[in-house]
Amino acid sequence: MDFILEPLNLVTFFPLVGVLVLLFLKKDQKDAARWTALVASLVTFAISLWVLSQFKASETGLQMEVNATWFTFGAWEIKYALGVDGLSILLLLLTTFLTPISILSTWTAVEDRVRDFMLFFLLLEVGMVGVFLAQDLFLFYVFWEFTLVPMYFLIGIWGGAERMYAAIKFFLYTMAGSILMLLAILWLGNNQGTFYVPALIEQGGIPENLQTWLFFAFAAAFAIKVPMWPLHSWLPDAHVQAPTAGSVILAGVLLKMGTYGFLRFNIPLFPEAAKEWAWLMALLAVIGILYGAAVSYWQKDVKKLVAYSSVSHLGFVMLGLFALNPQGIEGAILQMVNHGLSTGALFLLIGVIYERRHTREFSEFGGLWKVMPVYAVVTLIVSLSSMGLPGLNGFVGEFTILLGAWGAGQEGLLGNNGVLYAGFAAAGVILAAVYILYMFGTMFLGPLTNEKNENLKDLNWREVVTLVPLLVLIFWIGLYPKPFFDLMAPTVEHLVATLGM
Amino acid sequence: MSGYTIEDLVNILPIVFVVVWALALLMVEAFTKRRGLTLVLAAVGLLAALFLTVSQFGVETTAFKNMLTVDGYSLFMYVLVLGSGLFSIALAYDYNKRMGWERGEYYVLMLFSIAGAMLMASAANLIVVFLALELLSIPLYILAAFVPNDAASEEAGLKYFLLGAFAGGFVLYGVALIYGATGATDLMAIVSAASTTESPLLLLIGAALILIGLGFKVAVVPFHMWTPDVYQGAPTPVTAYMAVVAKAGGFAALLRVFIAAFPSVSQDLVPVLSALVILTLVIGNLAALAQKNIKRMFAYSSISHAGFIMMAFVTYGQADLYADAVTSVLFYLLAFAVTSFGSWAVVVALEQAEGKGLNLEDYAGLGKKHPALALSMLVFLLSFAGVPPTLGFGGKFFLFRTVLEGGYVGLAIVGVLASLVSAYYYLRVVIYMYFHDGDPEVRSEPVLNFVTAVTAVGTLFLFFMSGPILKWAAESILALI
Amino acid sequence: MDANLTVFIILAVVAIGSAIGMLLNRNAVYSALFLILNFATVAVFYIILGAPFIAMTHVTVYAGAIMVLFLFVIMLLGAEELTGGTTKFDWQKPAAVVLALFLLAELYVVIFFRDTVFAEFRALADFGTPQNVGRVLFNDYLLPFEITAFLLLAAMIGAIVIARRVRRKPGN
Amino acid sequence: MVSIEYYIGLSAILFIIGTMGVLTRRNAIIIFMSIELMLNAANLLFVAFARMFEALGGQIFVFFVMTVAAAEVAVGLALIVAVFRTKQTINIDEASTLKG
Amino acid sequence: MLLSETTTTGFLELVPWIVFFPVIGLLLNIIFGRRWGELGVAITAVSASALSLVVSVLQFITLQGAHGEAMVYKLAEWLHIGSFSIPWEFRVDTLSVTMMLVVSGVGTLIHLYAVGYMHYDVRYKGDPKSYARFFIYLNLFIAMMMILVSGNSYLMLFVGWEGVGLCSFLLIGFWFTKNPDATEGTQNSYAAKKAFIANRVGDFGFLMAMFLTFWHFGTLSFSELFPEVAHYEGPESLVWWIAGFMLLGVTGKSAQIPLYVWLPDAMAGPTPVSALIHAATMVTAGVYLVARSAPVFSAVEGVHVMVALVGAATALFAATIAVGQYDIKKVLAYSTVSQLGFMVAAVGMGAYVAGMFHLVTHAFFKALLFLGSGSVILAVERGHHPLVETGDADASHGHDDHGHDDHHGEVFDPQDMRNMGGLRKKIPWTFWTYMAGTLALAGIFPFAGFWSKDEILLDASHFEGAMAVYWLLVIAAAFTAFYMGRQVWMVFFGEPRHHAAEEAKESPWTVLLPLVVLAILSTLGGFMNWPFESGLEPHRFGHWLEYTLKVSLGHELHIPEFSFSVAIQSTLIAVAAIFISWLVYGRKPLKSGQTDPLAKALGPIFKGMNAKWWVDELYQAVILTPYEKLAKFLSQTIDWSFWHDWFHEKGIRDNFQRLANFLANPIDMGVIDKISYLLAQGAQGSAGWLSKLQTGFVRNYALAVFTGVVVILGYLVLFR
Repeated sequence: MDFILEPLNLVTFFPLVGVLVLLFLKKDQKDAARWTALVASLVTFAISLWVLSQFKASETGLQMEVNATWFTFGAWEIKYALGVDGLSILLLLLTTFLTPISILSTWTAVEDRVRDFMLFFLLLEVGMVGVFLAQDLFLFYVFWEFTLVPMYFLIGIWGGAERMYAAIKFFLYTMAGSILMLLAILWLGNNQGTFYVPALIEQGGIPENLQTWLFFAFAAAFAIKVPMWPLHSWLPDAHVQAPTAGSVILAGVLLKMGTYGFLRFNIPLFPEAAKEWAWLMALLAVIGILYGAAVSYWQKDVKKLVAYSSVSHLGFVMLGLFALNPQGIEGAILQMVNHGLSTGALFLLIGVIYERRHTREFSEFGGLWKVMPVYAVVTLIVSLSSMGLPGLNGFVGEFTILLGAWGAGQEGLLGNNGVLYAGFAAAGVILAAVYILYMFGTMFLGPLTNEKNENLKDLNWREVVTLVPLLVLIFWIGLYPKPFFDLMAPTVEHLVATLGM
Repeated sequence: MSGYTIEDLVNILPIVFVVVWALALLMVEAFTKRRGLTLVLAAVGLLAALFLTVSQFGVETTAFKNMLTVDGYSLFMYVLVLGSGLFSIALAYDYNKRMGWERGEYYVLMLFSIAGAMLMASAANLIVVFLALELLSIPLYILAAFVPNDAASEEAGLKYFLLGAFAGGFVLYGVALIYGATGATDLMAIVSAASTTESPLLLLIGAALILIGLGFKVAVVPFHMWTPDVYQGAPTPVTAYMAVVAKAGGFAALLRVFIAAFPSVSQDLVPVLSALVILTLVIGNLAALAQKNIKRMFAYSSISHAGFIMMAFVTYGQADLYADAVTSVLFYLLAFAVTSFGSWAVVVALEQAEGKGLNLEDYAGLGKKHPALALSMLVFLLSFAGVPPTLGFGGKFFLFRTVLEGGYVGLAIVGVLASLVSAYYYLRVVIYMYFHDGDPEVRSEPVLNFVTAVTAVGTLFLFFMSGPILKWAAESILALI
Repeated sequence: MDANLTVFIILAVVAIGSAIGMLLNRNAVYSALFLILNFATVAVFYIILGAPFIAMTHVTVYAGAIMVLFLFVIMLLGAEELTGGTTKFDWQKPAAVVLALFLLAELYVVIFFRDTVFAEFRALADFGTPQNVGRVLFNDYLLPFEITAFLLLAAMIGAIVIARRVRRKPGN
Repeated sequence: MVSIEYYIGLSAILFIIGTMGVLTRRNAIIIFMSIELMLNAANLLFVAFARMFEALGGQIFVFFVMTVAAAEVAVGLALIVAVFRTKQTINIDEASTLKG
Repeated sequence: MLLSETTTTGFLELVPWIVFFPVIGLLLNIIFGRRWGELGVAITAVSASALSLVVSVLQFITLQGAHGEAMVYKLAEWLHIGSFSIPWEFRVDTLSVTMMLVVSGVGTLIHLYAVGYMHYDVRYKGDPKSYARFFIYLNLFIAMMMILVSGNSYLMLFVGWEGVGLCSFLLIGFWFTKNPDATEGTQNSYAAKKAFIANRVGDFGFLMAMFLTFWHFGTLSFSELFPEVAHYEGPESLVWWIAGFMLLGVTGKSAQIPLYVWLPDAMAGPTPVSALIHAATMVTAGVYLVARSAPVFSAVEGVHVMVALVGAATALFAATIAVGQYDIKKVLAYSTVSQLGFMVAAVGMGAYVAGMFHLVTHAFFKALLFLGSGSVILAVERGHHPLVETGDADASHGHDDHGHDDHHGEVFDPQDMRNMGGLRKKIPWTFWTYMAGTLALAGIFPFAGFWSKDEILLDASHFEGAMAVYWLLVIAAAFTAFYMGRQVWMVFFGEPRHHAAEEAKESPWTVLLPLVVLAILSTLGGFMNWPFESGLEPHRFGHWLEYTLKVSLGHELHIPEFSFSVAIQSTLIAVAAIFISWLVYGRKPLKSGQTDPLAKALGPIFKGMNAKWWVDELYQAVILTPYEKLAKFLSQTIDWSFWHDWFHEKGIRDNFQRLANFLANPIDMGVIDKISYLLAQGAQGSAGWLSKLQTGFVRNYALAVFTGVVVILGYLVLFR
């Protein structure tokens, strides 16, 4: 019993309670299903806040660790090990925070098979939280792969016209990557004799050339998930086809699993390879930033634009991570959260207009500010945060990342004149302004041309409720990010120290 | 009858029991008119045998002058085979009535072939291997052709029979060559003679021929071609039974014979085995992609699973590794058995008379109309595809691990790619079930639902119980090395 | 030349000839008869090789029982000549022949051209007499013997099941 | 006495002929007979080796093979008859409805 | 040098309120704006701005008490990452307080002005509801500008820097459904985007500069940075880079070549915005930045020349364009660009005092001119829509009825000087105040502009970096005088060229009061830096700033002696220019419909001036179009057609499926039969059986098995 009541066990598996309840509901009890899911996810969020209250920011190691032997096989011991530290606490909160919001956003959007939808959604939450908490490679892989299944259905059943294609593509691409990781995991298990991540980091001692191989085996899985250029091709399909809530979670959390993977495994496990190949990662990241920004600018579909903008934003995150210095990494972690908030909010907003007009074509809109002022203002704020306007969350992340990247470049980590990486990335900030303003301008400014839009309803209370928390955080992080940095700073600095940078 | 004691019988009590029970059933069938009684009795008998087996855990001995070995390994196989027998009887319970060929001999024959499979698991002499193989197969030939006046079923039976006999000829010739090379058919004698033989090539060729013969039974490419046709033609419960027990028996014999008798040739065989594995994985998986008929699809998928198991078998020669290899194979077989029976149960639930309800289209809308059934099917498919948290994933995980331990990275990569491909066609079923609208007709029968539920829960639950299972499997290594 | 060899060659020629006859003959009945002849010659080899008991069983079981059964079935079905289904694979035959020759070559390489050493035959008294065979059979090979019993039983049941079809009843 | 290689060679030839029969003939019964021929080739081998090793194991094996053969014949012929009942032919090529 | 601990801090604690008051104001208006109606909104906004003015004054007093010693007030920790730490600090020194006063002072006046102006404007534009929105933006701007000028680190400065950019975006796009000529359209929103993006380009430079600074000096805080820079002995290239990037930022914000293009379009915003943001305060942020970073720019010789040349060139270039404009606000816009050129040139030369001095005076008279022009436009608009006077409620309604149908049939543009003329009598107050502004801008003694511009020219004449600067500025000054003359003649003199001009009405007092105040300031403002030893206290402003500058520079800055030669020279040039403008426009005023006499005289040159030397078109062709093409190419061709469709779909998926189908149907036969098929070819050289390939035949299966046997055995026999 005590074991079950371990905070991390609770926060991971509590949604299953909701799942159980859902299983006993009838197909047509839609509201019951909605409320069950909402309550379950809210309680989970509460638990995660409890975890936060227990969390000691000053410590660098794992906290509240749950560590039991799952089973042994031959020479191995496979552990059931959960733990939270500065690297994961924020992402844990982000997950538990976004889930209820997404659920709330589907209140009227999803009418078909509500129960199943909620069921998959809660399962998805279990998987995501597990990914961020698992400290044993085997366990991690289990959660990692498990998240595929519910997302597959969320896209495939409640998605758009091309949903099956998108769902399969999503499933196969991510699985293709993770399977190489599986081999690497097995290799580690064989040659290092354990799957327990802290132990692996502790003993280290993987020869350089092998590190490179393993590094890329892991990177394959994570880079596809992130997605890093040029492995991003599944993203637009998945996003455009997924239902609003799906997009929110996909952009908000699932993509972070990739970057988190780099941070949690690639860098500490294979420090030599990480240093050796940082330039490559940074290069791809920068290409992603510019490429994503440029491509977004030409989209005809709002959701696609945001999808591509994710490629650009996560490029920043990757750049920060592989700056391998405190500024870069902390900025990256914060930027993961920021992207979760901003892009999540953007998808929510797109969902709002889509629910009203059932189209996302730019050509259909224009001058919406006139009819939906509140909606317009909220969108403006979120867009600005996503293009990194100072005073909003996006800026803090991007600035620290660029600062870190520049430093890394200057200290020669990224090869000679490595500062160029930061330079070009910063240029991405300009392009971000270009496509964001293009989006905002074409949708909200200019005269109200399309008469279909003339009597659109502005945000209703439920939509406001879903958005306000996001806005609060957007401002909070933008104006006073210190508490967020304090949560991760010691861990990150310790990590950097162990890298010997 | 000199030199034999009751001990010999006691040691192989489960087998003896099954056979005797089969005879008894024959009598019952002959002298009662009551349909279905035999079925219940058969189930009872299998349960009892299962019980006997469990009571024998820990026994390590030989019987009948080293003809048979009883050890953890064979006992594990007994459990697997007997369990499979129970499941397939459960599948047949309503099916045969529904299809109208309810006959007691069905179960008698099944019991005989179960005995054959059990014998294969503990055979310590090539003669016994050969005979057990036949005892396993001959009832299967008949069961495959069991449907009266049904061209497909008869054709399946005939094909299976002719090809089986053909392959049997090779096995026999191989045994003959081995006998020629070592002058023995007893595994222990062979392994001791193998070191001193003057004609190693003869031994090698013989071993290869046996490998081919058993490879035919477990459906390894290119000896697999009978599989899809027979699986399609045979009555579904029989197919399910074949898919699991024939494989289990075949691999049981393969592992024991090769590990016990032919470690010397393992290095020479590695390329051959690798080639077979790769062919099997590639062809099995890719061929499955284009199937419209679910039974054929599962046939190909079972072929690919044979390929996976073979992967672990490649490493059998490494003395420090064969234990792990055996463990992972046993685990994989278990996972395959549970998952496979579950999926076949679903197939049975949807099958209509005259082979209707067997196409993928017939699964459209299952997710909406019968969520529970669809959900369990989903679990099975995910397990087949090796997606956590399912038994299938565990099986693949430990399998790949063994392969990597053996240093066959290339094979492992092929393996993972293959499992990726497999995901593709398993997903197609999921798509039909959930993303297409349709109105599938489903037989909701208590026994069937029970099987589905049990296997579905098992597929998930046992994964989390991997610990004990692995422990058990790991203890079940062959005693006679 | 050596009498034994002469005998062997003659017999071998007969065996192979009859086998080929079986293989090539269009008429199933003749094929069966050729096969019987072949079996007979093989039985003679058995005797030469000091296995009288096996030879006898061979003749009784094969030539006596099995082949008769074959002939019986052929007659019963009236299937001396094959009907229907013109062959669809002209290449099957040549392919088969080529492959078969390959296999033969392989086997011969193994037997004659590689380090495969066989002991020479020595003259033996009463080797493989029924008594000896029986003794060994029931001392060492009791279990296989039992298995064969069940094997035959299973086969018998099977044959009956297949042969004695019940009319199909529609499912409940 | 003739040396054993001759016997092995002979059995090999018979075996090959048997396989050829299986591969080339379309008459189910003849295919079946060819299989029997293959078994015989193996038997010949056993007997020869038994003679070489002066051990009876080989001969015993032959004995069992015969019983197995008998069993197979019973089943096999039954199947053929059954197929003939439905298809009115024992042309194995006719049994090709299951495919794909 | 956190002297705040040592010296008496006076009202220092209040300094955050220069930001908080406006923020409170805008929050109040967001929440209650709709309920309160215009009056409430106006009071809230104006008082918010006024209060921050009060606080600024208090800071001024505090600073006096502290003898100009810089003080730092730490509000909170903002960022702290590894070695990188940015507190949220307010810096109170003479430089920043000067800016605070200008911003809040002019800001308050313009708030007041807007109260009246917007009352009408929202009605002409047919959207009375957006009254509150306007003041919310305005307050937001004050807050951001205050952050900009009071921040104690580059990062804080940058926050304000981008913040004001946002406000300018919002305010330029205030009438986002319209075109500058008040027709429905997207030009305004386009202008807003243009402004934002152009500024972003500058910000990029700023960012780069910050990174360089941080990673070489380990801090972004002024207090810690400048001492290090003051005696910096590193490679010169570094300073060049930092200064260069910073200059890029300056050109963005202060509308210098090459990024000035956004400012003229920014006139799409309502006039008070043009006055406050795009003349008086925001655009001077660049100048402030250079002055603030004086140590950086002074650290290496030569950097000065770069900056000064950019400034001077802009000054002249923009002045020429101003000559060719008809839109009253466009003229002022280019004049602003040109004047900013003066300031940048000044601070670039190291004449920080002169630069800041001109900044202040310019704030006065340019704000005055814009407000004046606004008053003119307002007057004309009211002349054009008589029935607006009947009341506010149905104003927009009436506006909708008549739209912009004009008696001459074409769209009426109230800002086109060709539609004006003879307004002198209609709107006297506006006229006289406007004159004050004009003379100040033209640099006529004794108006404020004279003193400040003179000081710049004085420094330029001493500037040993490049004499070109001096001459560029002088010529620019001449042009300035000319186009202002031209404007005055065209607007106020001659006869009305349009019925709207005839019926023009004087503006309400809220509009006029600021005009008067600013007129006084632009008349007398010059005396704050009295250059002579006798009379007033000399160089008051100079010494005031010196407190800060000498500390940051680490040495006294020399203030050049007043030179009559320069003064008289410039004055003469100005007068002459005005005289020429009288010759062209004043002597025989324009008739309606008559083309500009200058156009005849100069021909193509005038066309060039009028067309802004086609710079926008150039940028369109060189930058925007290529980027759009690239984006289109990347997204449509590379990413979608090639990467997504061709590579992933065709390349991976289709081939995968094709393979699958081939292998499955008929794999069993397919592949394996092919092998035997080839063998068969060897045996019987005939072909074409492949078509007969069938499946389901036992013989084939057997053959497959057999093939396997043969191959495996063959392998073993041959290779073992």
